[in-house]
Amino acid sequence: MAEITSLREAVGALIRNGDSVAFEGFTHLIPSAAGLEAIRQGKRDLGLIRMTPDLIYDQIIGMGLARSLTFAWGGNPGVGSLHRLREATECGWPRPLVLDERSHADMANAYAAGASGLPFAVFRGHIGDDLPKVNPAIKRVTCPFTGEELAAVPALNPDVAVIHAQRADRKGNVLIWGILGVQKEAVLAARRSIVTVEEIVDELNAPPNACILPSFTVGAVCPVPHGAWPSYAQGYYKRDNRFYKAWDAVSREREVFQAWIERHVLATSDFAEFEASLKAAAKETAHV
Amino acid sequence: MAEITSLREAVGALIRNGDSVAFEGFTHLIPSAAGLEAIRQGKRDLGLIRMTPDLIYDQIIGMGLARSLTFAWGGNPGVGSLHRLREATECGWPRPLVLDERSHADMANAYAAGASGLPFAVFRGHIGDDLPKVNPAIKRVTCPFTGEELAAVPALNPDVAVIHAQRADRKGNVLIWGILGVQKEAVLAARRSIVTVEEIVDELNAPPNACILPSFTVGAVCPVPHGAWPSYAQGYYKRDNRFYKAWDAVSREREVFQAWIERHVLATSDFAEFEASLKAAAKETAHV
Amino acid sequence: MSDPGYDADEIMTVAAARQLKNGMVCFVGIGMPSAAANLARLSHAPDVVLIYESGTIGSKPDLLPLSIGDGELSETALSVVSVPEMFRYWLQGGRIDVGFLGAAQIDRFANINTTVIGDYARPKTRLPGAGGAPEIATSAKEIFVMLRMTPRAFVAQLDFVTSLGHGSGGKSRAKSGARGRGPTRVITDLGILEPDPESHELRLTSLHPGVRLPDAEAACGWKLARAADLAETPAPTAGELAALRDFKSRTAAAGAGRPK
Amino acid sequence: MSDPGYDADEIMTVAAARQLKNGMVCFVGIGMPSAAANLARLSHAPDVVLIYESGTIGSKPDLLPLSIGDGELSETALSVVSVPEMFRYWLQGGRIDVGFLGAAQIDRFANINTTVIGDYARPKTRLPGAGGAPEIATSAKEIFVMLRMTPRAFVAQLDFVTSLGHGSGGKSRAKSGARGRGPTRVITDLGILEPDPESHELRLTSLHPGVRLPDAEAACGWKLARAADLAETPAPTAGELAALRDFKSRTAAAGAGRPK
Repeated sequence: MAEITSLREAVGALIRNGDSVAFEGFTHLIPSAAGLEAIRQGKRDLGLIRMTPDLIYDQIIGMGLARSLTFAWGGNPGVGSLHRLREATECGWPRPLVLDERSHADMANAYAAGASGLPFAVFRGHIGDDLPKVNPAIKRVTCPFTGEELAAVPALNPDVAVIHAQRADRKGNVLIWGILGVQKEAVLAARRSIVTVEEIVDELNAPPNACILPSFTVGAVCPVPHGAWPSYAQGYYKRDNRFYKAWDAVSREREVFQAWIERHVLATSDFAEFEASLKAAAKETAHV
Repeated sequence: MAEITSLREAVGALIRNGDSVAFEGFTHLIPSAAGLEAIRQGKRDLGLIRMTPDLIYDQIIGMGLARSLTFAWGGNPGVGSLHRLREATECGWPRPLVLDERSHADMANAYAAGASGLPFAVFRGHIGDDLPKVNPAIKRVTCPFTGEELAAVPALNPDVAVIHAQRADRKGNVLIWGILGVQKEAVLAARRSIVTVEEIVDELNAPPNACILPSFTVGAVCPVPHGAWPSYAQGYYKRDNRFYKAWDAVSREREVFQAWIERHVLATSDFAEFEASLKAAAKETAHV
Repeated sequence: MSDPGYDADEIMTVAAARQLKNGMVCFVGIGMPSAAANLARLSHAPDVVLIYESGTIGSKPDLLPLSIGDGELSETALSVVSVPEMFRYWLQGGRIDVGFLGAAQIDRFANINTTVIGDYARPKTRLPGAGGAPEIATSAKEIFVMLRMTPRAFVAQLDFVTSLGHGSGGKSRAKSGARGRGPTRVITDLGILEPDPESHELRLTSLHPGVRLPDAEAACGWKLARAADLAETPAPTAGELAALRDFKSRTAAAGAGRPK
Repeated sequence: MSDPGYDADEIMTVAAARQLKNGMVCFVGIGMPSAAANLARLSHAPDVVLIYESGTIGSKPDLLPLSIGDGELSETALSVVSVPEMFRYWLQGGRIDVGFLGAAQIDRFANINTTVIGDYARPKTRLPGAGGAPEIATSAKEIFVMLRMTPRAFVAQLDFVTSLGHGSGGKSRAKSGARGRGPTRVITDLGILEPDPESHELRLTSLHPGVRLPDAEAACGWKLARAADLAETPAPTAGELAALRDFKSRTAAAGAGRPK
């Protein structure tokens, strides 16, 4: 059964230094607040996993808290590069980052295999591309009926999955709707899990066949309104495209980035204070 | 794009003698009207596929229209045997039936593989059971990472999938809710498909993340209200448990069964007439 | 023996229901297990999570379903998933505490047959088949089996192994690659059997009130072993019987029930 | 050359949009392909089915999405499925007529690089990576690629093959096990390239109005072949331009747009 706790407690109890952690989200419902809390608590040597690393991974990597990255597409969608990720891979700063690079099909299948209790995933992929040359985890299996060769990758079973969802009820049953990504699979594949939610409600009022994570599949449920910002939560708030664009300037230089993290993340005690700190900074700029 | 046609036209055009056909449904939404229409049109030498064959397969098999049955559980749930299926397997009457016998996990994975364009499915199954001894289609593959042996079965790709759903819109997009079974997978795995629906509506009004078969994945959509009877359609009508119990007596003797099919199926021209015929018979009985 | 105030099916159902602990995640097989699992939910285990292979998770039916896919299961569920997802993410995913199965035949190592009586190619009796049982039996953390005890059901040699129990006994299940502990309880109308921790042969561990040991021995097709500390099953309480009968009469009144 | 009344990105988008036929099922990659695919939907191909790898099927965005997972895509979709389902049932399932991709580098056989410039272990420039492209490229019935033509993009030798095009030419793709016909069009700001039916080397088949052949040759890192019947791309119509600009200005007004 899921425990309903504060995000601070959940990150403190469930993420350990050295863990493989999947903060999953596919443009929608990115667990930003949880990522920042992991930075705040200085969780380190993390083996990060995510199909589409974006700002929160740029932040964790830029702070030198990650040892490796399993991923398929790392960018600021529609804006450009993730500068901290680039500096880690191009210059090894602040520390070298081991890449375990995949494709979306590959990782989606690997998470599904992990959720399914299978040791590996089979899919028709990695045909003629160079990823198998740089990633020894990508192998091939032969169909015992047709003789066809298919791609095989190990199941993904993170130590911890961290996601954001719209709602949970008081028992800890979680409801997600809209773009679902691989969040359900990530939680079911992981050994431990944290779900931040927009709100806790008496009744989920889920439509038939909705995407639900029953309480018994979840570790901790933490109410963090707005916790997916600057990404969005369908039914609650829209994507803050302005911040995604602004991140480009914040993250481009090491010092600017570090000062930003110091001021807004490390000097604040939770996500509400972080948001207040950003607002205060925006006001200052406007006054100049 | 799906064509919206009568069930008679759809069965006539899309099911061919000798086809492998999956009339799928899992207690809920069993495509009864379509099964009866196939009998009415005398479609023969069918390779029937279904996880849980029930009354409609008892009827098709009892009429000698099936050459084989791929299945996992063949019974009248909560009532007892399917007598026509038993007579075909125990006595070869009215013709021998080749069995391709599986488990639910096996067939569910095989349909999913078929829908996924994979030649085979891998799952952790058939451990210590005798099914692989009587079914050579069940093989084993070795995980290239752990060395573990897992079950492998060929993908299921029926020539035709036939299902019943609650609703379609005028473009032929189909909405299903409640117990979903493997119907979506069966349609996506099949070369051709027929979907009978309770009603055609202007707007599906589907909730987010509902189970939808877009028009471009469906062959024919046929409005047949009540077309899943005696099974049920959530939101429309309940399961007619009385008829399931009554079927036991109808199907027990060859002659009673054949007379029933003659009178109610072969002598009627569509599902509405079939229902009227049953009602008339019930009235007679009541008057005796 | 005087009328105990309940019948053999009732104590079987009550004894089976008691095996489920509150909060357990239970994969409910077709038939009698569904009555027992729901009785547990309606009595001592309100937070048991009932999962049916039709895809319903957390069903709380008010009426006893006739099938594993009744509307009652879907409409009262926390979540309804597709059947492929059920078998992959939920059963194979290792999320099931107890798989609750029925059977036509069982042997001394709790292997189960629901496929055929007689030869597979020319069966004397064709049974419904495997359904979900083979993978339930090898994926859930433990298995409860529920069936009436008769010499035709408790046989020395199965005609067909539909679902693995403890194989040929000893370490054979552990070596098979199956997950979970396999059958830990066989609940019958006469008593309860559990496997010996070493040999994994079923032993009678509890007799229902009023049942004599020779009755059970006579109903078993092999020489039935018994535990040194053979117990008597506590009689159904008034509360248990009331909950069970209430459930069944609601079902009968609705015309939706499973015939006895 | 006089002002034609549109810019190079506009004719590229219009030329790309025209390649999509009404009713086609199109898997839309991130970036410029999304603008072109939506322009097709808003002009000549209202029934084109746009699928985004975030799981949205039949999206009809009123604004140009900044990412492939904007709320606009989900809220206007016929159906939204999980990402594993998208890649299994929809892409790998063989249901996609056209995969529409962008690229950082392309070679003469339309192989694509979006991974690194320079050495993989010590890249000069780390690019975002593969995303969905490798399996889109080998699963869709055909592939359209869209990128601006420069010598840094059109290179004789890719630094990394992220997604298979026609491999080393000739029958190499056919022998690879990849499904579909591979890249059939490369739409650029200068013109359109298509593979030779035999050698599968890209040939310039159409030049946009006002672009001279030497411009295209100079923008290509290999000796660019051209079709015998080299055509001129018809200029964007007033209707096409209006639809595109309307879409972009709606997007800008909403503050949601993709920066140019």
